[in-house]
Amino acid sequence: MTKIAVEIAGIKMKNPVLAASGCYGFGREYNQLYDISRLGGIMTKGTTLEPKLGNPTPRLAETPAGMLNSIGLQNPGVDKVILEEIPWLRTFDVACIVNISGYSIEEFEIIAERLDGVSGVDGLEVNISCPNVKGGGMAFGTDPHTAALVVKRVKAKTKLPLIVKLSPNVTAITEIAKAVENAGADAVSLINTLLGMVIDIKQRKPILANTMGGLSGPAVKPIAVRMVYQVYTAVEIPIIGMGGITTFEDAVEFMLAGASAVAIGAGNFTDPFAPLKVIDGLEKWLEQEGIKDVREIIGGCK
Amino acid sequence: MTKIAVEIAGIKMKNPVLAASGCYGFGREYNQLYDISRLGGIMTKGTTLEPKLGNPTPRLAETPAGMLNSIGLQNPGVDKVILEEIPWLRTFDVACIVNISGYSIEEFEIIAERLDGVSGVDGLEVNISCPNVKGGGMAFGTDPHTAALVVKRVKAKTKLPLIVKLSPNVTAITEIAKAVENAGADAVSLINTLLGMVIDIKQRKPILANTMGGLSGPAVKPIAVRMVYQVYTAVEIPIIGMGGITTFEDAVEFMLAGASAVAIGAGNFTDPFAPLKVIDGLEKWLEQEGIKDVREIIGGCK
Amino acid sequence: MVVSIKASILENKKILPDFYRLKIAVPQISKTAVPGQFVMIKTSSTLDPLLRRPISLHRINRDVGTIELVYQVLGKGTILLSEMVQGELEVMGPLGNGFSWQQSFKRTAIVGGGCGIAPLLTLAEHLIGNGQEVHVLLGAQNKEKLLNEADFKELGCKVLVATDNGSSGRKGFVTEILEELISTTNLDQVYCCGPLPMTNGVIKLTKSKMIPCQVSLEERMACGIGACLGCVCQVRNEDGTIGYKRVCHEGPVFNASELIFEKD
Amino acid sequence: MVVSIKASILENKKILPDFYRLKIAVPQISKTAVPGQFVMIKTSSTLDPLLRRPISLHRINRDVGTIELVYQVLGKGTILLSEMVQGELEVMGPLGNGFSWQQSFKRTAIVGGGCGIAPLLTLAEHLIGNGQEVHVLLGAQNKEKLLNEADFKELGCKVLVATDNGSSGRKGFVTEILEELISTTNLDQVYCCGPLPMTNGVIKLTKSKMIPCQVSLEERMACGIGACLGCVCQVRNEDGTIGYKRVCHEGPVFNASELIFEKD
Ligand SMILES: Cc1cc2nc3c(=O)[nH]c(=O)nc-3n(C[C@H](O)[C@H](O)[C@H](O)COP(=O)(O)OP(=O)(O)OC[C@H]3O[C@@H](n4cnc5c(N)ncnc54)[C@H](O)[C@@H]3O)c2cc1C
Ligand SMILES: Cc1cc2nc3c(=O)[nH]c(=O)nc-3n(C[C@H](O)[C@H](O)[C@H](O)COP(=O)(O)OP(=O)(O)OC[C@H]3O[C@@H](n4cnc5c(N)ncnc54)[C@H](O)[C@@H]3O)c2cc1C
Ligand SMILES: Cc1cc2nc3c(=O)[nH]c(=O)nc-3n(C[C@H](O)[C@H](O)[C@H](O)COP(=O)(O)O)c2cc1C
Ligand SMILES: Cc1cc2nc3c(=O)[nH]c(=O)nc-3n(C[C@H](O)[C@H](O)[C@H](O)COP(=O)(O)O)c2cc1C
Ligand code: FES
Ligand code: FES
Repeated sequence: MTKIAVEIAGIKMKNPVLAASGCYGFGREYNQLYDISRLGGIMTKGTTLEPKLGNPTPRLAETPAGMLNSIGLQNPGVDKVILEEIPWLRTFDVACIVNISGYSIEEFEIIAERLDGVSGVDGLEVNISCPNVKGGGMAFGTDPHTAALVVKRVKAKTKLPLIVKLSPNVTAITEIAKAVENAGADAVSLINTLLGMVIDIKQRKPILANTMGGLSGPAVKPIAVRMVYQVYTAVEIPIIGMGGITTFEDAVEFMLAGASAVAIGAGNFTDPFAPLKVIDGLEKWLEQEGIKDVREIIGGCK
Repeated sequence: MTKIAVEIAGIKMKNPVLAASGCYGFGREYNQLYDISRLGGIMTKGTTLEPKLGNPTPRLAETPAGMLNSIGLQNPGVDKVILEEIPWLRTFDVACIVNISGYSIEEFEIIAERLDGVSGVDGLEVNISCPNVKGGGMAFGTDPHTAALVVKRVKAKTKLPLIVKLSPNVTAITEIAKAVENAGADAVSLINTLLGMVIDIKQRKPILANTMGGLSGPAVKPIAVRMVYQVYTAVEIPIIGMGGITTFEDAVEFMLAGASAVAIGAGNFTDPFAPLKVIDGLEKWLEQEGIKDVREIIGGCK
Repeated sequence: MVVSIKASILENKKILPDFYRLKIAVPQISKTAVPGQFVMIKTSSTLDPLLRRPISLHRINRDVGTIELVYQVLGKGTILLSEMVQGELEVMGPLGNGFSWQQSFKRTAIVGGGCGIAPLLTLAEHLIGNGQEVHVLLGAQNKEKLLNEADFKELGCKVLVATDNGSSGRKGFVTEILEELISTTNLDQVYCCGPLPMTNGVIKLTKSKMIPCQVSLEERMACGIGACLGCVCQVRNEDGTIGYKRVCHEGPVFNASELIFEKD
Repeated sequence: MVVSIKASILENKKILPDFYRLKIAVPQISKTAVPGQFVMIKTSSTLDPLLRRPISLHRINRDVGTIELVYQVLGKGTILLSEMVQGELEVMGPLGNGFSWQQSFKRTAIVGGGCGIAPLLTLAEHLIGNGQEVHVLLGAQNKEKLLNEADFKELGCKVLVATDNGSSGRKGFVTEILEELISTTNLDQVYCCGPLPMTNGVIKLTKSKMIPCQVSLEERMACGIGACLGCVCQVRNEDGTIGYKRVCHEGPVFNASELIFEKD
């Protein structure tokens, strides 16, 4: 029997396939289609201190083999998440990683504090890379010093493992990765979305009400794989890789590049069963290749 | 009659559609299929001081709606280009912009000097953004100070208009654009390719012999449009926009974002007639929209 | 229950210059679907286009386990869809909340415009089945883009038509006909699906006359199931604050009273 | 002259479990094409896959203005290609430099392996037409993957086969047969197209026996016409230095003598 369980920053997962933040809500919707406990883990919708309405619509635009979103962190706020979402999610045998976003370092601290010790929360994904919010968001993740500062301060407020989510909109992703590692990050996840824009030529204005949005989906996969590969050589902490995964082959590619687990975002939209197909495909492939433990392929790209 | 002629940094073009550097050689090959003087301009293959063999193969990999290349600036060197390519290209009524690359600032200077005053050369595209050469290439284009220095020094060596080609692999493209404008650039062109990677899961190694390569094609278009839009608000000099253009709609999108002209790279591979279709489509669209001069749409995105 | 499965194409036929009718065998969806719900359709086996396309249910043939969709060919996805002549396609549904009615309704009006007419046929069928007098007001640019006039008549609806150029029915807007109808007839409910200006007009009119109105909205969608928060529309919460609801999940059908339109 | 045009699909048929034969009407290409040249085929109307696929000419039917291609279904592009049953597809060609021969040639051998056999049929036809004795040595994994044995025989070639598992012909490598042939027969020229290890073997063998050899190479291609410098292979220049030639333009057929293989 091939082993596909992994452990990342102390978080145990029955397989290395997660749902990416913001693409899976808190799991309720996809649970209509299949038992979400089949996944290795769920990274929740970005959670902020206060409830957020997010950006005006249109919030979505399709691009060649990709999509832009400018949701802008619509969410009910951390207290409601703790009260209404976590207790439900806790009933499933699936790692629950709460994705958190702050508009200031203090906000990050308070959210982390509130989630610390909440039963059912297995870890925090610290989003220092959201391109869709003004004053904060991505700005935290494009400068190594600020990124490190956020991590250090959040780390002090919680015993939960911290997975720091990196922005691809930077000149040197390895610098940011090293900075957050040194600041105490237990793992990194990458990539968040690339800043992009689509113009409606009939209307002569951007399709997105917010002008720009975050690009994700298969279009960005080569960039994501490259960044995972670079970060793998730069840091010791584990990596959760994402960006354009739709098939098990994509997942293997990320793991060979250095990811210890992968997350699926836009891929859920193309095929709601994508995560399950990735898990099954991965398991079969490992068997075919005679690999006894999925962890053997992590960073296996020569 | 709709006017589609443009002038960029003093270079007159009968239409705003160019062939992007490295995707069109020096025009000989595509001239077998159609008269290349139908284009507004040709940006030649990257030219270095010495002849270059480039990188080992495989140099190409396909990606979702895109492609990676790691050609590595294979070219016959500036002297041979002046002797064998320019005299041929000069016989066509098409703007000839020589794309130049140096491994040091001195090399940039010498190449620029040699091309200065060569009959048939209308301008230089200074490539400070090639991801496929070690020691130089992209490194020049990811730091505003170095970028500015290259431009200042090259500017002193030639009276030819300088179009500076920007790298998208940066945190703040507007900073680089402003720096090269202040240093004397007559125009900017963007985007060059994004650093990417594809892994062959059977072989467990990168498809490209050079490990990483430059991503281009429709996949990157939303990023390119966003960068053109940002740069347009940051500088006064004209912009040549590129990145994933395959249709006239794409070209219009770039011009609305702020480009005064556009270039087609990978689009030639999908359809060798893509540049002609873009020119014809653009002209028809302008007529339908009742726009008398293509220049009216530049930066027209509200 | 929502499913996502492969369904056999039984028919995919051009019914008007820009419109196709697609019939697929998918008992798992027709079994529970109600008028106003929609499906998300995968239009390509490649990664371009990436997203599924939302299309409303045009007919729900529960007895034979099929559904019919009517779609306008507009861009990439619908062009590819129109080229699928046989085989299977992947479809997820039934999605969202549909139209609702009460046993007590006597007289209702359905207002449809453009491709917004498509989801209203199965609604009309259900209302007629419920024993109501159903007035159907259809609007289109011209005769060639007018969907389903005959089908509504066949069901026994009272059909009135307006086209922009007068090539069929009255020259003008369907809202004008609605205004006349309201002034002469007592309506229990108005149902509306169509382009935004039309929907806006219908909402204003029904509001001013205090007639309950349900509208079906469109928004760009990614997941179609409520997870991505891409497709929201503004609503007034019960406490008076402004909030967002998901068109794909709480909608696409909303009570006009709860919606906030920007140009209110 | 190279053209890029739409061509009607006349036939697209499975001829072996993994192989299809595609016949298209394209007189502009068949008019000037020679054996060993190839075409670039657009396999999708969408942007994925982005690049055209290089496929060699399998038959050139100049009289009726058609060409035939034989391709193996491997990935995205060839899967899509195999699904095109009718209509038109975009094709650019004829591309590259083909095989060459001299009137004086008496006896030649053609060595093909896997899908590398495909371009050799039209070559054999031309060589036979030139009055030569043509030995054809075919290699494949197994019987089910062995292309065109009967076709070569029909042309009047002397055909010998080797398969990895012995399911047809000799169990072993085609290079072994070539070695025997060379030891018994005077060959003016060897032509070779197949997987790299086979090509390597054939080059070594012919080099050691001083028999001129032409090989057709494969490399990943983007433009297919010589503009992007993506598809190069290493050659020894006349002055002894190492250089690159474009497989799509100076190739795909090269004299073995000029090639440098990494594991030489
Ligand atoms: C709930 C719902 C039900 C619908 N029912 C029908 C129907 O029954 N018949 C019908 O003809 N059309 C219907 N539409 C509109 C239909 O979804 C779009 O016309 C279609 O998605 C356009 O796709 P395309 O590939 O042709 O266009 P493209 O322009 O290539 O599409 C690009 C992207 O924009 C989205 N998009 C484009 N137009 C619309 C639109 N009007 N609404 C939402 N997203 C859009 C597409 O889904 C895609 O993601 C419905 C839309 C929604 C939201
Ligand atoms: C000059 C030339 C002639 C050829 N003639 C034939 C022929 O007659 N019959 C035949 O079956 N095959 C032939 N091939 C190989 C054929 O081009 C590939 O099998 C095909 O491109 C694979 O495409 P895909 O979409 O199925 O695979 P994918 O793996 O999806 O292709 C991904 C990318 O890699 C490229 N690629 C993959 N395999 C190869 C390969 N072996 N050589 C070059 N590029 C490759 C594709 O073109 C594409 O750009 C030829 C190749 C070349 C260079
Ligand atoms: C609709 C949407 C919403 C997203 N919301 C968040 C979010 O709230 N927090 C976050 O860290 N990332 C968010 N992301 C980014 C994804 O988690 C993921 O990093 C990115 O989409 C790349 O993966 P993909 O290509 O598989 O989609 C969102 C992405 C999408 C498409
Ligand atoms: C095969 C290939 C070779 C290239 N060579 C060069 C080059 O020599 N110099 C340069 O400045 N850009 C080079 N580029 C980048 C293109 O000029 C262009 O900036 C980029 O590909 C984005 O445009 P596209 O998406 O239309 O291809 C090359 C691109 C490709 C695909
Ligand atoms: S489309 Fe994702 S929430 Fe509605
Ligand atoms: S494929 Fe472009 S040079 Fe050969």
